[in-house]
Amino acid sequence: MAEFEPKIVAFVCNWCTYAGADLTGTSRIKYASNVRIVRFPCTGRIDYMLLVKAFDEGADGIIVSGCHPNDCHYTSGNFHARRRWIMFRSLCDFMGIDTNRIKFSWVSAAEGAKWADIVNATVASISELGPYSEYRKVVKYPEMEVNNG
Amino acid sequence: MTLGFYPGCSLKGSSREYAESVLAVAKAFDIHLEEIKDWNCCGATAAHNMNKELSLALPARILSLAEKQGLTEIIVPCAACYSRLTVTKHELSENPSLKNVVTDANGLAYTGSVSVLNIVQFLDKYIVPNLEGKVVKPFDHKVACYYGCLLVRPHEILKFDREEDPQTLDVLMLKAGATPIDWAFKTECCGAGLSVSRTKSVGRLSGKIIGDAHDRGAEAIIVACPMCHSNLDMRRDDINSYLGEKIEIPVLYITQAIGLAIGLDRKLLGLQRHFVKVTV
Amino acid sequence: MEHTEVKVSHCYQCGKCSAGCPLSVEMDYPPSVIMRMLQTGDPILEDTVLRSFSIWVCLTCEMCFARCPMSIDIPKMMDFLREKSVNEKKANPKAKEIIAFHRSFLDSIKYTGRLYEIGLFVDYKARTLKILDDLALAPKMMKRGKLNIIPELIKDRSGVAAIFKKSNKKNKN
Amino acid sequence: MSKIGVFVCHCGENISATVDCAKVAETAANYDGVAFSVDYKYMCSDPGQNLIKSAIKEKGLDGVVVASCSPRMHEPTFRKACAEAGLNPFMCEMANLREHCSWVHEKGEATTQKAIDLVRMLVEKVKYNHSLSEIKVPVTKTALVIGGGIAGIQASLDIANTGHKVILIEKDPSIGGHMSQLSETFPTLDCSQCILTPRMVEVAQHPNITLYTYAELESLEGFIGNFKVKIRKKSKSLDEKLCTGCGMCTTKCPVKKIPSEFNEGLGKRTAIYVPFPQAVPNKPVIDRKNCTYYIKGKCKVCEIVCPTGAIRFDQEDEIVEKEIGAIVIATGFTVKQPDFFPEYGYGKYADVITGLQFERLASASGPTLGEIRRPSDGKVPQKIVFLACAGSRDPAKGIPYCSKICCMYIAKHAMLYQHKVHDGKSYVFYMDIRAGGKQYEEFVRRAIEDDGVNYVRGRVSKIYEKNGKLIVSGVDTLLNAMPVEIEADMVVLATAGVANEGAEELAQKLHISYDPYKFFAEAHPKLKPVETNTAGIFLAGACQAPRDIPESVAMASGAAVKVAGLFSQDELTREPIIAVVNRQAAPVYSSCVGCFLCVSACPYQAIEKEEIKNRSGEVIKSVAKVNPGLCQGCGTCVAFCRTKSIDIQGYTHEQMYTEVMALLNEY
Amino acid sequence: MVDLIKRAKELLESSAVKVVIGYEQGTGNKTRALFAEKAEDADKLIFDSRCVQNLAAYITKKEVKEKGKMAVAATLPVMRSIIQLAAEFQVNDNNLLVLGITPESKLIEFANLIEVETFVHQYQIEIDVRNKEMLDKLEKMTQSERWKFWTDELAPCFKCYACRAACPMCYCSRCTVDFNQPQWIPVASTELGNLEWHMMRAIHLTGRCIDCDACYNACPLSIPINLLTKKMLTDAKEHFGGYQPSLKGDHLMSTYKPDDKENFIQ
Repeated sequence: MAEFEPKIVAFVCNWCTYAGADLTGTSRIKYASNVRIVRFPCTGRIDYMLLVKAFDEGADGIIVSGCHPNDCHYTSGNFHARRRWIMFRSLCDFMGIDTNRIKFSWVSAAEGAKWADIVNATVASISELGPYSEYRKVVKYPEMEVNNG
Repeated sequence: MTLGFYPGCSLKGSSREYAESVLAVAKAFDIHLEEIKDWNCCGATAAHNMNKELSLALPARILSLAEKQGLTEIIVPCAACYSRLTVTKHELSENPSLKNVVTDANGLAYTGSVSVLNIVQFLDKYIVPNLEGKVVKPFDHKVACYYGCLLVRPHEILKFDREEDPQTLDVLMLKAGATPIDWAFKTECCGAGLSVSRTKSVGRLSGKIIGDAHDRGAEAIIVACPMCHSNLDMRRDDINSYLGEKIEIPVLYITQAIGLAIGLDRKLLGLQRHFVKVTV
Repeated sequence: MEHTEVKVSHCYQCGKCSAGCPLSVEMDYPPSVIMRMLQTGDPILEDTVLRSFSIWVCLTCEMCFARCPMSIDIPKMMDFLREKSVNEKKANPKAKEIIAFHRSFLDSIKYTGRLYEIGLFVDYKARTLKILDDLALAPKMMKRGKLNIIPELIKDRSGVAAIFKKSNKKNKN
Repeated sequence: MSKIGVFVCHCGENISATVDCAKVAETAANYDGVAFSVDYKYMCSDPGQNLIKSAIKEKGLDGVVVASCSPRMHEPTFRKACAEAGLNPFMCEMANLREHCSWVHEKGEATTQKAIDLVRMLVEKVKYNHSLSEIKVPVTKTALVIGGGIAGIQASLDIANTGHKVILIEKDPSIGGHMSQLSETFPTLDCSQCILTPRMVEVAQHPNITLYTYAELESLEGFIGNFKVKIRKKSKSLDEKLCTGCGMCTTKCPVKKIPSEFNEGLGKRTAIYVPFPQAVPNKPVIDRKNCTYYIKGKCKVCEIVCPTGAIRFDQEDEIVEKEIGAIVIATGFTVKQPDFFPEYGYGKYADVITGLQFERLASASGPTLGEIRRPSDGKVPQKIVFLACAGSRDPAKGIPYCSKICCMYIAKHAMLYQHKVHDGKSYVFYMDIRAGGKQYEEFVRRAIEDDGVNYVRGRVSKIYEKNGKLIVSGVDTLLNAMPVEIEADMVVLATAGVANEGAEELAQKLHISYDPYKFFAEAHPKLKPVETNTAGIFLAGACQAPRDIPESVAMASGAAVKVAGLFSQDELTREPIIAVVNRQAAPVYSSCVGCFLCVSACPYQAIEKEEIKNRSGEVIKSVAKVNPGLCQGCGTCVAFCRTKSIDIQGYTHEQMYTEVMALLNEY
Repeated sequence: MVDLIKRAKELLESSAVKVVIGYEQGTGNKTRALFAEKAEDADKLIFDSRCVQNLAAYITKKEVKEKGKMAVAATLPVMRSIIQLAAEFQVNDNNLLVLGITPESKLIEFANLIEVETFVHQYQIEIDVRNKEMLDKLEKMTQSERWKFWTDELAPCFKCYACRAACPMCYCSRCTVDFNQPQWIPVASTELGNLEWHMMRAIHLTGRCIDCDACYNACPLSIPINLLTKKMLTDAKEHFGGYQPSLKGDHLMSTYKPDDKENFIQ
């Protein structure tokens, strides 16, 4: 069979990580193409349910990334996000969701290289872990898949 | 009224006049001080210099005994004992595991319910309210109130008076009719633990204290700690040889001074036991 | 060092402790220097500290702690160092008398439960052979009734002895 | 069925080199709702834009996805293009095929597939876009400057000189602030008042500046461009129009022994007083706490001697209301007093003084006319000790930070002392010398090398008085902590610079945040140093952190430009990317249950309670409401709302959800 | 509780309150909520160890609110809920009087919610030993074991929402599960739907749940969903110094500290 290509969704804030990823581009740093970036105004906006949804719909891994502490464009969005992540991540872990598949990071607008590293590292580790079939198993209702798309 | 009483070793020996004066003053105000039965030494500096656990276990035993005896408040005239007991209380409440270790070593129950009063707190709480009427011979002298280390430090734990330039003794003496002087060595160390082993240091440290008090015209030094007293009084020869002059300022325990003010007999207050003749 | 929870790393060498320390002049290394030596984490310097005289001259008068801008509990560290120094047999020779005194003191308590001053003196002198020092003092004290000929004994001496035994398990002094 | 246009850009070779743009366009053409799909060499070029415009017109597109470079680059461009073609600009989204795809991946299937996915995501998203109109907020072109120190003065003048109105309020009777108290200024040693007073006069005479001294902010309402402020003009007991500032009253006032604030208590003033000779305005106020008339009910000497009858004993505080467009806070700082230092005698030694007091002693206009004389007996100190970090960098005293200005002014003080007392000896106890600044290090070296100031590295443990001398005991940490004991005649404490009394209250009035030390918080530590996180309110000078004069002035000008920029437009247009709390028909009104957790989450205090009342005016329900003027659109509240009652325009639940779904389902 | 009945009667007679909410004997050995609107109803009031239902769940209900000012016989958990509800502006002194029942089953009436808060703050929220052990057990499992545990436990759930109904904090007029644009939580009680529903519940209750176990007690299948909130509670303690409902409104999850510690963000 063809080599497993993990599907990875990145939830990033507009001001730091999205810009950082732009810089990766302008500096022509190459990285794995498995990642798809979804742009949010701020990590504070990122709804934890959306992460769960990503797994539902077949993501094998997730990257969540925003401004470093104290650098938030909105001063405290990332602080709020961090608190939420701490609890959310622990709950996921407690419920048996594989938290190795969710990578949280701070990537500033200046850290183009770091972004590439994060993506590559994630792709590598997720490839290790393989498809998230364990989760996929409970998603048994493709026929009634509620896709508002 | 009856209150718990922990004299500590010095008050049974080298500074018995302190004990005598404390009891005398208490008596004069109809307060009975009930000694903790079969109390032991608090371990003083020696213990915590050599062995932390021991330095907590010894005071803990005392507190446990007091609890057993149903005492809720104990008067601890010796500043060193006061410090050890208070610190122990603090450490044990902060650190439960230590508490277990200690209670295990002691084989006695410890809840930490007993509150520990130093001499000044005792006087403030039980004597001062009725003092005014009883002052028959105002202690009309310029006095230097000397607090030493253990009464005020560490402030975080003792939470007594203020760390620098404390006032409680001065206020007390004012009420006893004295004129407390403002001086610089209220809380400098007298040499305490080194009394025997490094007499020279004591000469120097206590020397500075006596010297400053003298220079500022003090007629008596008021203390609340047997160690301070023995250093400033019994070590006067070493002090004078350090200062190179003969200074004869007497050193009185706060309770002796108050005792005098309320007209108690000098012998009762053990003034005759001092090395430096009490002229005031 | 760590378990003392004394935050040595917080020291920024302002020297206020040494400035306030009544005994720093008698020390081979003033408190702030001791702190610096410990900060380095260099085993040789730590050894030097444990062998230093400073830790024994320290009277734990707490002045340093009281004034330390970083609230570093130096006295607590000193206690710890002294204990360690003794346990590792590194105590500074010059500290002989001081340690001797502490030991005599503790022994006195160990056997009588309370401090027996004559006993203390005799024992101390035995340990230090400083027979002549303070000889003048004793009689004067006696005269003023400041010394008990017979030690005060507490009933539960075994209890106190037990405390010593238990708490000495780790530290053989 | 939506009609979406997809425009795939080659960006010359930049995208097409690794992405098969034609294929992307073809694939997109087959998505439901896509009415038009094309690839082109340069979408951002005029022909490219025209391609989009004409497609919008001809195909009647209701949504556009431009697949090209980063939206951070060209989103404005393409949204403008759409608008010009009559499509709401917020119906246009961009897929980032360049920075996030073609530039970072090798040529090949996977890369093209990613490009396809990215386009797909945005096509699906754009289906849920809504026409949004930019938020327009009118701007009142009057600025309020709070605080008449050098920062406030600079800000006022800069704003006024751009032709806008400024209201400057100062709590004291005169403007000038701390700078007016200084003797000379580092590193040039030019006289502080000589450079300051002209500015003060300029403020007073500037046609665009209204100056309220002896006045404080009472309350603030509204938002950027539209603040309403109430200002309390404390009664001066004086009719300023009649007063000529002749000074009769102050010379005749019988109460002469009041410690002068301006001289930091080293000089005296009268009950009716002008703080200092060059005061602006140079008109007196009556200090009611100390005036015999207000205490005993008789005296009125000033009234009797006043040639113009300007005294008004019955005058009351006046509240003036103003409409304001922007606010600059320049309330400055204050210094800890010696009584803050137990080990230095709780302030009981007259000759242990603060740096600010030393400034007054050294100042030609000061109580000693510039001669260094010690307060206790007026003697010229032969030995003087300066203590750096008195309170600063002292967590135990609750001040962990570095006050920044002390190292420099101590060097200055020591220098001035040496210049004035040639045979005197000066010592500086310091921990580190922080002289980062143009000509600063050189200045400190001069003090040490040319003026022979003795710098001792170590903190002083204790100061006490002994026969007229101050015994200063410290150590030299560079000499194995060797004790250094100095018998000084005078000690100057470089006491920590701290936030003003009442800084907290002011911050709360202004809805701005402050740090643990009550200094006001900037909106961004690096990129928004003069903004606060409340739009339209700016910071200048030492109210934000201890600052020296050049920094304060620079900040003030910075803040002024921000205000001028704001005032350069009649209406503020802001991207409508803001949160909105849903509203529904009665009896529900809104799915919001009014738990107001969002209020505590919002970094901008932009969420208010709205009480929904029935006809008879009683409250049926109170729900959250977002103030579009204050909301910055971070969306933090959105993620918090359990009932999903708040949504953020441009990044709605539906949009984001769909975007994620789209990308995964298409794999 | 004689004095409770007595007090309830007074309140109703003087119509200081319109309704007193307490417990009454239910069918079998069960107790149920009593809404006494007339003095004589008050005689039905009982209180004993069986009264564990969290009555705070009723005070936000529209029908109850409409009756006018209410008094609630409130055990410690109920008082905690009330404080949290007050912090979320759902109740206040004007519409609620608290008849406290101390852990020692003493009646104690409070003049206002501030007093209730002070009382409540004397007690830390402690997770009972049995559940602690359960938590430890789960934490010791491997991730897949936990996954299995929960998918098995949650499989039978048929989304009756009894947990939601019983929870005082689930007073929202529109729950996320009823939200369908987009459909966050699948309506059907599939494994996934159940997982997401209970995960969302746990998150929404973080920093609000006072650990009364009402949800668990209400669950017809006794699914240990309360473990989820308990886990959140212990984490709150570990990371943010614990949770205690407070009128200050310094909500655990809508506030933050710049120095919040974590070890997983790169």
